[in-house]
Amino acid sequence: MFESNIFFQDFSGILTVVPYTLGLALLILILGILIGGILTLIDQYKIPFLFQVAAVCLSFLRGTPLLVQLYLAYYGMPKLILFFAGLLNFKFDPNQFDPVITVIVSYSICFSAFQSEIIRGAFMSVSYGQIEAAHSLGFSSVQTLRRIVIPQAIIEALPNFLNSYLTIIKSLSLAFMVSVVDILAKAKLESALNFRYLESFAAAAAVYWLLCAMLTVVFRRYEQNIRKKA
Amino acid sequence: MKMDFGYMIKILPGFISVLPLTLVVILCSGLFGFLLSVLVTGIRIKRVKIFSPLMELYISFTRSTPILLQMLLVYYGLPVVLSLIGININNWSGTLFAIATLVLHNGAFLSEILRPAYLAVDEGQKEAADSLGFTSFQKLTRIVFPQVLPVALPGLGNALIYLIQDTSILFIIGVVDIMGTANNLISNDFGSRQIDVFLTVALIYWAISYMADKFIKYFERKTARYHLENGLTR
Amino acid sequence: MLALKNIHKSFNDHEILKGIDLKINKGDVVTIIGPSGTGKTTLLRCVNYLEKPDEGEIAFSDFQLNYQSVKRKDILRLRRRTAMVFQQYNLFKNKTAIENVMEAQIVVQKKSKKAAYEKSLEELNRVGLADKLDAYPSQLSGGQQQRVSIARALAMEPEIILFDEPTSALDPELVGEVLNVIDQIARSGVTILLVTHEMSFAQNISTKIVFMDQGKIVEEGPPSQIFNHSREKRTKEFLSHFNSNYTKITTAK
Amino acid sequence: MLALKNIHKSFNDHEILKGIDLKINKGDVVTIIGPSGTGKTTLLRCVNYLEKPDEGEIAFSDFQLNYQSVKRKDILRLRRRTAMVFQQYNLFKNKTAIENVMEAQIVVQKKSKKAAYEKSLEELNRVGLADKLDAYPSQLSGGQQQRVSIARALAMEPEIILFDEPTSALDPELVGEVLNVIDQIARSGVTILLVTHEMSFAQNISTKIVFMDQGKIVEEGPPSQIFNHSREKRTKEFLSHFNSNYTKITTAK
Amino acid sequence: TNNSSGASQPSSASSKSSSAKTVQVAVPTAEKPLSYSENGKLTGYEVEILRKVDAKLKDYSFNIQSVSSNAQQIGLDTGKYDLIAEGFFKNPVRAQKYLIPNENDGASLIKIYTNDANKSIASLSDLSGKRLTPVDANGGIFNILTAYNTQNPSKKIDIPTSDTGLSTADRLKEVASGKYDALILPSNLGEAQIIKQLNLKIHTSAPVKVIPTYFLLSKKDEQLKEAVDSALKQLKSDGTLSELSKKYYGEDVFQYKITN
Ligand SMILES: Nc1ncnc2c1ncn2[C@@H]1O[C@H](COP(=O)(O)OP(=O)(O)OP(=O)(O)O)[C@@H](O)[C@H]1O
Ligand SMILES: Nc1ncnc2c1ncn2[C@@H]1O[C@H](COP(=O)(O)OP(=O)(O)OP(=O)(O)O)[C@@H](O)[C@H]1O
Ligand SMILES: [Mg+2]
Ligand SMILES: [Mg+2]
Repeated sequence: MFESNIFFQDFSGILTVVPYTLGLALLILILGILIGGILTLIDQYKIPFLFQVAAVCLSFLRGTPLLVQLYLAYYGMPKLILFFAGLLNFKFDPNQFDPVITVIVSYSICFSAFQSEIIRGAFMSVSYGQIEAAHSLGFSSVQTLRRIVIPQAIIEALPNFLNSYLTIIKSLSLAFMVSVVDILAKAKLESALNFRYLESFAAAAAVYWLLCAMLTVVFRRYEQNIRKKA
Repeated sequence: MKMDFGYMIKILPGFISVLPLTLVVILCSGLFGFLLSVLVTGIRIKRVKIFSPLMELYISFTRSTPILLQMLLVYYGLPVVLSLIGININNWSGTLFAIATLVLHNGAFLSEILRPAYLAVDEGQKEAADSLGFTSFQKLTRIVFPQVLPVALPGLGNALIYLIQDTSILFIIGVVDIMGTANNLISNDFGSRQIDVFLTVALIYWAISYMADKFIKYFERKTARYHLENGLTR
Repeated sequence: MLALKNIHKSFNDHEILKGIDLKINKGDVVTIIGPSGTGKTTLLRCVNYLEKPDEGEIAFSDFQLNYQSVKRKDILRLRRRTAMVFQQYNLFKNKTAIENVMEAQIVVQKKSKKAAYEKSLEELNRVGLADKLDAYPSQLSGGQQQRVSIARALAMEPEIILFDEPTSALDPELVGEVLNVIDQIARSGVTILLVTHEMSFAQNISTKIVFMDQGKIVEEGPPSQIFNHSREKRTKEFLSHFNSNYTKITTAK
Repeated sequence: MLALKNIHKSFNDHEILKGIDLKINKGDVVTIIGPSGTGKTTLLRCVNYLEKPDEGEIAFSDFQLNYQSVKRKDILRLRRRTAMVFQQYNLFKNKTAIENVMEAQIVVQKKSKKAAYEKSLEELNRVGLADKLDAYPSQLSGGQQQRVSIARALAMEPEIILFDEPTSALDPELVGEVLNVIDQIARSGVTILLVTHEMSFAQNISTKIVFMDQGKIVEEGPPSQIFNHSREKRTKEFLSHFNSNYTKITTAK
Repeated sequence: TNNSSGASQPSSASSKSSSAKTVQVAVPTAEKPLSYSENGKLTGYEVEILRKVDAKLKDYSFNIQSVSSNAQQIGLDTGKYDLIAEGFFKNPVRAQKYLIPNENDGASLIKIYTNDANKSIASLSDLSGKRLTPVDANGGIFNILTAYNTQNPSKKIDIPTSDTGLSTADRLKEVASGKYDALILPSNLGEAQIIKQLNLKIHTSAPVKVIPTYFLLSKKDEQLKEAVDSALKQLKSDGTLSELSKKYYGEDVFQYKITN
């Protein structure tokens, strides 16, 4: 029932999309962290108006399925860009719009909500005395954040960022809806030709598992490295 | 993107009617998943021989594979495995399989939240209980667990939100839940009003998640009185 | 009443306690002094079995416990007859002051809630905290926390209370209030084993001073002997360090 | 050199500082004493602008800052001329001892790495920590951490250093080493504003003692006057508390 | 929501022999008109045929349940299901893995849908160099196009793929708007209705392929296959199938000649 040579064939086929998947997920992770960081700062410093807007956005992004968000972005985004392009008077052909961009933008925004929670937790782990010490030495707020708070917070945040990275990698399987081929999509394509679903899904599971194990080792090593110093 | 509010209101009752099913699934899998994760965490912290490495394996697998795959594995694999030891679960309903998947998934996922929270509890607290003559079980339930909770709550909150969205795996095995109702609606007029359906779905999930957030925040407030905080501002 | 016999303890092949023998009689107030890193804390923790000694015996009048053949039940029995007051208080953070005192009475001694409540009230009164019953540890000052932790120990009616540097984590102004409470307990006839750096307090309160150095008891005797007519060179040397140019003065009520 | 004029500060409608005026001359060592909760810490924090006063003025010889019309730039300028040493040290956890001292020189004073390194080495030498350059705070004892934090303040060459109970978080045995360092700095001519409970230390080191109570300065003057010939009843009363039956003795090298 | 658990009532139990064997049958959940639920009841072309077949077989009793299409075939592989139906095409790998009845239960008319600018497209070879809407990787079109490409290396079609998720209506709109040049799909997915309903400017080609569709059975049950075959044969000759086709597809798919 289970043909191992087909399994290995699928496995090596799936490996070819791994770099692309990893890269895409990394880009989304980084963008998500940047957006999430900004949302956290808005929330922490209670910047008027923006603070309320951010709260509603965060709740919506967290509360609705990614699939739905992706779908709305797929139709909404070209129209939105078209609208702004019209305002700014430059040409934009929505028919040439690459769905990968839709995926990157909608995923980054969606996951920024979760990153924001992680970053908030990490900031909470930095004691306020550290910030006062920097202020008393004449650091500006930005200098304090960049040189003192972030290096300390990142240690706490790192394991959670790895979790997010794994979640993003897995969630990219939804992006096949708009033709972006990731690991699971590749598995489906492999089985579409040979009708061997069991083998291809098993191969996909193996690839995911392998990736997770490797990433965990890499992250843990890095975390121990920086934790030693604190 | 034109929105047809009249249509959205028309399809709402269909969603409301499957809401109890979804809520039951959330409740059962949340509760039993949590209990399983406590067990798993205990095994890992006590470093129980043989079981502890098995749990690590289970967690790394669950963390790394999409829940869709886990669903298929449980739905098709579990009956095969259990039939080997003479248990027949082929007459289980799809809902039970979905709950089983979610319980297994959350058992691993929550354990990764509980373990660091446990380690964050001050060693002195455990020693104080020891010195007063508490048994291990008394120490765990009366002292340690109430202190793990506030630390773990934000993570548990995130997990609950994920769980709510993960209930859509029900539809993979043909149980009609919110996502299933949506798919039926979309299929029945060949997708010409998919946007309206998805917007309705978004609103419903948002409402459930909002309530879940409130539920978690309630516990956060309750535990806040003995939970000291750091942070960017004060 | 309590006798330690030949207690040995090593950490990572490094011997910290090198055979300690110590007798404590009912009503005694025994104070251990000595340089940092000598093993004072470790000894106290062994008495409560928070640390498992490698060798040795602990004996109550009616009950013996040998560390080499110890059972879970024995440990619980030992712990129910001793009580520890920690340097860092270690109050249960999720319980109010009175709940902290009640908890072990209910859980360990199986008292009724009402009985536990009354006993706790009495003990909190004794340490002067009757007005802070419902405060959480985070809402109490260091001195107040330490007093709750003393009340928690007292409420168990242990045969002996162990104090490990009960004032060293306190602001100077709070030291006085805790020392006063301990003084009063000592006067009421409770048996006490205490580690402290407050020499003059030790001198005032103790019936016996034990000077430890490098894992051994160097000298023991009544305060007057140790502080004024010490027989050992090492003891004299140690006590001479405590004559500095900066004398710290603490409040007391 | 530094003058505080009419500083007011309230928390939640509760007035903590009720108009403080204080003059400090170059080279002065001014010590603030007073009961707990009086606003000593709050006053020190206002001088460094970690707390924003509601009213009042702070004046250097060439630079004035009024709290009602303050700009971001002024705050930074003020902070660069003052330096604070915290009770809890607050060393940057992610930096080694020498990095802690270098950091602000590089970031705030825009010094070259080399110049910062040399200055830091000099200051760490001064506090006797030349052999701990590359240790992280977690690897240092409390007294060592407090000395690094003093070096960090000194390296900024501030016109005045503010100390808030620099020894009260230390184990009694470590107090001496920090007091010695402060003593030595005071002798070298640095201007110091200090809050402490170490009365005998205050008496030895200060050029001026300020006694605060309930948000006001009750009395100020040279140590001999305050400690021995105090004019105010409240001051005498407070100082009488510091004659207790338990005298705490600390080590010093 | 009685279809939710997937189990539908064993049909017309009275006509069954007492030892009737239960056959686990899986159909897709929401694929109108093949199989979908209406007012909470499972229906559709495949479902109705299965019910008719079930009624004809005395020794078998069908338990029809709905699952997602991915899950269907895995279930057949692992032995959870005995028979699945989703308009499957026949191909060598399937023939080797499963039992396929001799009788088809329907036919799939592959048509090309184009916008004004591309209305000249009438065959597969015309698609070369055109922008095709992404093809469902789980469907038979993907295989037809790949097969075409291997046979016509000189006039290859560029085959983009995607998951199911975007509906036929969405895809047709994308063709009408000019985002894509053409859409190729079996005609039985409601296209005619959508085009009319949304008033889209879409040209529909004549069938470029007419492909018979089959049930797939697990290898172990040769007898069931024969029983199903004879039932299908009867249903074809008495016109039942043509009638169902008209009801669900709007035309009799059996009128076209099978191409291959
Ligand atoms: N868990 C442990 N693992 C390894 N070494 C330990 C452990 N606990 C204590 N030690 C070592 O044992 C020695 C004695 O420690 P102990 O805390 O008993 O000293 P102490 O006399 O209480 O000193 P102090 O007056 O500073 O509290 C120290 O050198 C310490 O480093
Ligand atoms: N951020 C704050 N919010 C509200 N009240 C505060 C705040 N900071 C200080 N206080 C209050 O102001 C009063 C003075 O506090 P402060 O810390 O200045 O006293 P202190 O003289 O330094 O006392 P101690 O000797 O105990 O350190 C106290 O009653 C305190 O509760
Ligand atoms: Mg000790
Ligand atoms: Mg203060």
